[in-house]
Amino acid sequence: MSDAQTIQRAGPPAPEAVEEAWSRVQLARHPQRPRTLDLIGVIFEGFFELHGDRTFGDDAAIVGGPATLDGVPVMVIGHQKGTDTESNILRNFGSPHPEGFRKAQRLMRLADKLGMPIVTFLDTAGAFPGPAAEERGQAEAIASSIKLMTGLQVPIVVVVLGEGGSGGALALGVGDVVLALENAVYSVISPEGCASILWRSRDEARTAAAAMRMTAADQVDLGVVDAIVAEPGEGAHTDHTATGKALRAAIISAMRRLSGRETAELLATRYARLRGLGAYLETGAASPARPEVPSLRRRIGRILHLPGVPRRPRWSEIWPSNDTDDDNERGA
Amino acid sequence: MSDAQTIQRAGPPAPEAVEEAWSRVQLARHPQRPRTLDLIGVIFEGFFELHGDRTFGDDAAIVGGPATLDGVPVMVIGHQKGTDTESNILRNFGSPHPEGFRKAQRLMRLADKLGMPIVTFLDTAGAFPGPAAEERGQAEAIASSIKLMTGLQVPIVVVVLGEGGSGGALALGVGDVVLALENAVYSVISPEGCASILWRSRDEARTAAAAMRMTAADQVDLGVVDAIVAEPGEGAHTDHTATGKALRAAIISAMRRLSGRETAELLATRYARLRGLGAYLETGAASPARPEVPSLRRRIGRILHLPGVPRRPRWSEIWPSNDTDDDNERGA
Amino acid sequence: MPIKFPFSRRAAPSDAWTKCPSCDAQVFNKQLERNQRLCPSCGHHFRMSVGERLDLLLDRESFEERDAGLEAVDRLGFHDDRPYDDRLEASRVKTGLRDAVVWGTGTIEGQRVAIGIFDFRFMGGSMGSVVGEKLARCFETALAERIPAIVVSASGGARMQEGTLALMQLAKTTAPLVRLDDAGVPFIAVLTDPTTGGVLASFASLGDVILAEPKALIGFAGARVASDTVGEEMPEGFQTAEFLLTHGFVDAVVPRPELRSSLARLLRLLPVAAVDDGAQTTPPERPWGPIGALSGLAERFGGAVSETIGIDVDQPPADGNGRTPAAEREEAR
Amino acid sequence: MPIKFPFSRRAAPSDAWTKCPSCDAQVFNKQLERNQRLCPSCGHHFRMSVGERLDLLLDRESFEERDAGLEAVDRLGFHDDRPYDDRLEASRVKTGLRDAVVWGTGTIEGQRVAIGIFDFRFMGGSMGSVVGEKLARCFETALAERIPAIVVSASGGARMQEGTLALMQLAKTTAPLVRLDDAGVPFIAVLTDPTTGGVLASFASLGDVILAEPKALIGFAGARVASDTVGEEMPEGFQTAEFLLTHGFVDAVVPRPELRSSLARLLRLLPVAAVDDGAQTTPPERPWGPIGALSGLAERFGGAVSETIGIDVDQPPADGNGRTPAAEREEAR
Ligand SMILES: [Zn+2]
Ligand SMILES: [Zn+2]
Repeated sequence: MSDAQTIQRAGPPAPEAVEEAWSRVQLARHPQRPRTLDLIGVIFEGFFELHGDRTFGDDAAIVGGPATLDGVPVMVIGHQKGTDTESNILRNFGSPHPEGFRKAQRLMRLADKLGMPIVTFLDTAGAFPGPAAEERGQAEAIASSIKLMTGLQVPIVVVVLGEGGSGGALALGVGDVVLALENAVYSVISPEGCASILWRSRDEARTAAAAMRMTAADQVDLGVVDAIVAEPGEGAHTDHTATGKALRAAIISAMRRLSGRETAELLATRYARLRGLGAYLETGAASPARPEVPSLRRRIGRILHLPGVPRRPRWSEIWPSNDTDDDNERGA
Repeated sequence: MSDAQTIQRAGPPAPEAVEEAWSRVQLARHPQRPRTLDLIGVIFEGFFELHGDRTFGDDAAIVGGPATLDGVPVMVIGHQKGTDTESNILRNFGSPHPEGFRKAQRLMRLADKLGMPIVTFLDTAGAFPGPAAEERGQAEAIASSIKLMTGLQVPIVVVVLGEGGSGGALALGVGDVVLALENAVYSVISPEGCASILWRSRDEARTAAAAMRMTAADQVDLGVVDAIVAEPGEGAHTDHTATGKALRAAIISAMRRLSGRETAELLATRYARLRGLGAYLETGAASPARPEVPSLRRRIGRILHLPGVPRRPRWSEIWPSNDTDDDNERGA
Repeated sequence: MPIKFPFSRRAAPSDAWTKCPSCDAQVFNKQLERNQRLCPSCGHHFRMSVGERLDLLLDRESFEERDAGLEAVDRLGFHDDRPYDDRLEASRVKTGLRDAVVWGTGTIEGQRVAIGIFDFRFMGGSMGSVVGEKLARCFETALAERIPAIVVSASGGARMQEGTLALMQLAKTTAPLVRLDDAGVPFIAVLTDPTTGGVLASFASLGDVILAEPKALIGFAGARVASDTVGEEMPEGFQTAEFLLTHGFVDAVVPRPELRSSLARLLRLLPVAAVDDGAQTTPPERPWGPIGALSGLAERFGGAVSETIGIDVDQPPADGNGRTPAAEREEAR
Repeated sequence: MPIKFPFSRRAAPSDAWTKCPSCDAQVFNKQLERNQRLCPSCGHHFRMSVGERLDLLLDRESFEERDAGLEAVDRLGFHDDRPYDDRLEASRVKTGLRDAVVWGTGTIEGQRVAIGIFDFRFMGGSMGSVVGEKLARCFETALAERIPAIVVSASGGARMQEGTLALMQLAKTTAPLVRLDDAGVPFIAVLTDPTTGGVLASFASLGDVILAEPKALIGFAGARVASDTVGEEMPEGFQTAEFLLTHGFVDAVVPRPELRSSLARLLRLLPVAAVDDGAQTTPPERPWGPIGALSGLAERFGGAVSETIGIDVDQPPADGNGRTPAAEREEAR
């Protein structure tokens, strides 16, 4: 590990860390928090919403269309939560079905065709997990959206507005610059989901939130987010316009920095950014971690198989199955 | 018209032409006629059927996958009719839903990625016209399939096996060489559909079949089909193996001729082939066909509008609406 | 080909009034003309002639028709109860058009476009060789001049009287769209009542943006065919513009009074890609691509930025593996 | 990092027999091993270790592991009821693996591939930084060496203990696939029980061909989550390999005894595109494209053709407009 000072020794999250993380989660989910469409009106001019995936339907949980940013045409795409019960039902609480991601892909391809920069807004608890979404390929839709974004020949600026919820967020979240509002959160699974799997209790969501280090500041520390945009007053919900203006300046700044790049450089840098995310130790060991098989039974079995003759073991002898599988530790 | 001798004076189809056309239609629809999968087994080696459009479903009315042709990997795609009631229900009588065309598109993109030539087989009464197909975008699926094929950077050989039914056939039918079995037919609408619209009676299907000039020989005459492959004996249904062998030779011949082309030439030639299809007269007239407006009322209206002043008329005065629309002549 | 002008087929009274198919109101034709052919009672969108559509959409006197001389030819010798030639001539007389599409160049709020417009009165707006040829030339001109293409459709589909030559127009009108994609030239489809069959199954479904007029009939198969096939009644609103919007195939349903301004907005928001070096095949890095667009972007954004936000995308922090992005970039090459 | 070898956790009798979850039969483990871990009574596909999977799929002694030394790091300091490091160590001890994926190169019926294989026993096959890095290197090697890539997945999804760094592995494992597309290098995904969550929502759904083992659980959200969300029971067979086949997301459900031969057939039928000039970005006309492929084709087809079929694609008959294709081609340039 070359950067050892950033590694923390594991321990249960401290109470103040839990408090901090959970207050951010609450702000990120605040019912008056500005939504994508609220901010589009402040940040851009002339937004023209386009609809439909040209395959199955139009998903109101994702909105998108062209607009201008300081006079320059860009494609804007984002998750859209509702602001009350009725609009939340319409928007499915901001949790897209596959057709939402496929609409986004269509708009991204159009931006790519016309050489328009893309701005995306992330604000979802996650892709909708219902059976209809499964039937229509929720996983495929997210995967192909990620794939498309990694190869688009136009600059992409991503803004985490509120909840950056897992794959459903990342499906709009591959970019050249990733910004986050100060109280936004970003996580691999909802704190409730994480708590119910690892702590076996949804009541431990606060603890899980802290353990996953999901605040915007944590995300900068992890390299997932490039910069934080400060929120006004007590949070973005207190002043949508000021929030939008701050975002506008940040997005323009990011675009300005990207605008000098040639396409090949843009793509190589985006690729390198993704390739660089993660933490691992390169030990240089060339052999498996466990050089000998553990069980006498198996060792005897091997000897019996070719008695007395040294031979290269089969891989299944080096890494045999256990006969029970432990599902407890699977992730989300 | 530069090729005036090929133009025929209009008249009702002669009885012998009706007989000829209808007998071809009957042979093209013969229940024992070899289907795509029957012929794939004779023409290619090692066919590996792939499934699914990665979006919604797997449509058994279209089959496809890689195979080798004389040892060379190619992508094979075709409509698939059934051979009895049960298989016809499974195959929806060879009439695809949108997911069938989207499966074909996926396989074509794979062929394009890997540089594999494509062979398609046309054998459908047409795309399925039911409400579920409409909901999922039957027209979009056909259109995007046509568009994709016009731009694929690999050679495409199209074979009309049986019924080449309208847009549902053309969705697999854009190619560099188009072959047809001797008794295959190809038409813009089924003879029954044409008869019911133009003759106002499905009983006139035989007449409509002749009028539309839908036999393979007619299609060669029109430039839609490049060459005819002779069928054995009384027709392809009498000997599937011999039919397959004849097709195999023809497809290999076509591939051999295409194989020397560079990509740019291949695409330019394919484009030119499509651009050349059609018959029209280029009169060179620069003005609309009717230089003056027909109705006294309108003419007076114009004069009243700007009395005594010569002015350029609005386009709606040159080509005004009628106030009733005549739906009778719309096509299929 | 001589054009005959027979007497009007209708007597004066029926010529002056039209019954609205939506609300049954009797509408004075003069009023329809003044009102963009909208029913004054219920807003029903009556079909428009190509001339009225041009007046609606284009800047005054900006339209220059192209290829007005193309005329259909009866290649098949098609004859049902009368010869195709007779049907053509009747439509020519009725409409003053040579075929079902007029195309040319013009401007919309000053923005130059290549535009093709269907007239449903000409043999049901059916697409034969002339329609296909005109639209292909419209798209090719958009490509050559690097101006957006617009097609306003109103069609029953492919023209049966031209057999498979009509069917092939689906491919002829679609093939140029691949080139528009490669060149970064937008195409906007406007679907009006009705847009069905082979027209919907080709270019009309492939607009970068697809607008539709309210309540327009839009569908692949005739509703009767669909109903016959499955032996059930079609759902309410089946094959309307609104149905297609719900099912993801139309970007917006735009009432006629807003159509011109919507097109103008879209033209401003979806500009032709920036640079053209004239390459025909897909270039390695598309010359019209972000480079050109973004050098303009850099100028635009140059002075207007808060520097307080410390984004340094050229030097993101080294990740846990101690590799800098620059090193990654080297490796990626 | 030292690896401990504790005593076996299980007594001998339970080690020798396993109860089949499908048919409840008690199966002797030795029999399972000899039988590709298929239930002798009902054919149930038990999960396989990475070693067993390698033996099943690859030519004997052809596998060369790469990057065996990569180890996970607790970047977040994650601690639920025990630290992430402890969980890692327990999995290492249990499996003899350093993380949930082993990758390397090898041959299948003589055809060289880059292959990554999940082991579900290692923290539920969850994808953290090591898994993502290994798979990215697997794909990058396939690209560099122009050999097909294969990944056999068995995973509960992203590894929560690595937070968003685990989420980012979805992008890290997907980004190289764009380059494989551009370069004409095939990728085959093999989905085994279970393949869910973030693994299915990235590379595993993006195979040029996707094979799945019978009855394998494959889905995005856990069935319990889905059921909780909509408050209804899931349909029979929901999230099985067969369900995904029906819904268009899997190319074939392949029983384990046929898996190796199916992969071998696919590798022969879907070869890496012919030519590579080493260009990194998308070239104007892909160098590996039909030109190369077809010059080979020309040779193959050279002598075997009947000349009696008079196809002359270079000189189709002039169309009704008197323009020859050659002239059209000129115009198209
Ligand atoms: Zn009315
Ligand atoms: Zn069993």
